[in-house]
Amino acid sequence: MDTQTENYAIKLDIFEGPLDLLLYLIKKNEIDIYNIPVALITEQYLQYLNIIKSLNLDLAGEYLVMASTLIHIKSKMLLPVPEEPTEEENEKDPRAELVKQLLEYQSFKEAAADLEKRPILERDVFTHASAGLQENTGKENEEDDELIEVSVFELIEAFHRLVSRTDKKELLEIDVEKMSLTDIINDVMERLTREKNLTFEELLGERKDRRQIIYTFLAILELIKLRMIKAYQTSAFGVIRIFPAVES
Amino acid sequence: MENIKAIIEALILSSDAPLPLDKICAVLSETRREDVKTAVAELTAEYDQRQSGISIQEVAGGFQYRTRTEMAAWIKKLKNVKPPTLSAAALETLAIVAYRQPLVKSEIESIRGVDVSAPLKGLLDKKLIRIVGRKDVPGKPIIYGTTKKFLEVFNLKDLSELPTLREMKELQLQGEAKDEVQEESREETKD
Amino acid sequence: MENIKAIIEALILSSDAPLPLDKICAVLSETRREDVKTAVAELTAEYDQRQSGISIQEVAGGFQYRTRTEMAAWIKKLKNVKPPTLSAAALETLAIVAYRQPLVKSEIESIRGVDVSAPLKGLLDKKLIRIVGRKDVPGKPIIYGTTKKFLEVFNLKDLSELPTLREMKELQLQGEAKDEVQEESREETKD
Repeated sequence: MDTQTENYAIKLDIFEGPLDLLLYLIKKNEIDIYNIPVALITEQYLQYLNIIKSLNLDLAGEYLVMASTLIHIKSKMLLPVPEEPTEEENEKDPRAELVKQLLEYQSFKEAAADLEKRPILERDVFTHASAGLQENTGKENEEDDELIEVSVFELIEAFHRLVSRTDKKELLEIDVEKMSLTDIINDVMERLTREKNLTFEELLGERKDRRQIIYTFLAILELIKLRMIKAYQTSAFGVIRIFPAVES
Repeated sequence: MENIKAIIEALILSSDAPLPLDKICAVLSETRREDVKTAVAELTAEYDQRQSGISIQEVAGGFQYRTRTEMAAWIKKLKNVKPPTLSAAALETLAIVAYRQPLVKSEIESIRGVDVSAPLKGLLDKKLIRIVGRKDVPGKPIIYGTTKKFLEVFNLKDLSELPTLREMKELQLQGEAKDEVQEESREETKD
Repeated sequence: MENIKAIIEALILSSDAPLPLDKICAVLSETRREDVKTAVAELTAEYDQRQSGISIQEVAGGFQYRTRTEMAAWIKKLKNVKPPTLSAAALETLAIVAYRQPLVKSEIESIRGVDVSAPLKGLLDKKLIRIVGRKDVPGKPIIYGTTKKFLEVFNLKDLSELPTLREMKELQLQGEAKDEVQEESREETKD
């Protein structure tokens, strides 16, 4: 048992998850993937999990989910099949979903292997430009002439870099709501610049859902706080008219 | 014609990224696109013919000087560095993104059957995949796709050069066989 | 001999800096130094003879592929058709404006720690940011925000589509945790 245990421990390292383990068992037993003997495979699968546990290795939750799926399928397979299934009763093979999943995973595993076999830059082919597989170094360059390609990811990476550099924790507190608010702030400022002054009602425009009202209100509060706009009221409960704080 | 070829060689060498035909044509504005195309093809053939150690290869929608694969061992000797490698997890994740893009993390996870945070981050760092947007569903998950660099690294002209997934063919063949043999266990899973 | 030349071509192309003869000899350890020298000379002559747009030139004590001087005008033309890209400084400045807008120059500078006049000007020119107003404080500083074009360039529907730092952090933290254990199947902590 000892040697066997060791074998299993080594094998475990190469599994990429429960699907990978299942594919391995199917291959090892020379089983037709379209006709999996669920009882046998479940038994072997659980054996693996037990060995992993006995070795005190932590087990990813995904492996346990698959175990319960297998047991569920096994129990379903034991139910008697109706003799002449009608069109509606035409029950699917309980294994069908799993087979589909396994085939899909297998095909991507093969695709990954195919990718790996291609002539890979910096491994099989080389070019003069340093277009290789370099990690994102995040190196600082103050010179404006260094040109780089830009994606959203790089944008946030740049910001993240700055945040960690300046150690300003509050900068981290940016979430989706804040960003939507910024959109509305921008919109409000744009329209105020164009129209010179507007009422709250006018700022709201046609679309008047709850979120819109709240956000527009928050935007106005924020802008007043930032001293970018001024709000005037002719009388108590009168119409609030909003002006840009400074003529542009 | 000879001169055009020389210009194209210089343009390709001077370009950091693979140089698209469009850009060559933009520079050689006096020359017909067809002639530019022919010149590039002739050049490529000439490098091949003379068994040069370098060749003009079409990758990521452009042309680039690259060393021939047979030369890899010698270059490794020169550079004395370990070639970049991707883990199996990263490769599988990359393959799924490449074939199924644009897609979100949970879709990758449902195929691989495991969490993919680590490989995703690694692929983003290596700029092989990128964020292409957000899905308009609750939680607004991030949508991923492959980059131009992915094509450059894997020596692909474009995404259509990826071989078709084997699963498709197999499923079809199997489906047909099943129809003939066992009528009852037909799987008509609708997608 | 032919093969040696091909190897030398590949070595020169793949080298980041001009490649010294000594290094070529070190790789081709089976070949006599004299023969290597001859091969390089022959190669150089061949590129010249065929009036290629590129040539092997000896610079800074090594060999390097360079475009011929006559090609300079064409290459300049190519650089001009390049799409606009952003410098690291501009990118950082843009990131700050995008995430913290609306804000004034001094706020950007307090985050970046350096003067941002140049990148700000560049971003305004590229219409990625704009002046949204002036702040009503002494000096009436200009307030900046991003533009519609910014959303277009980065393929965003609106600003809420920008990935949040929290999301990036999560991805990263999970990634790092995984890297430590080096294995997906051990991710879950003991129950």
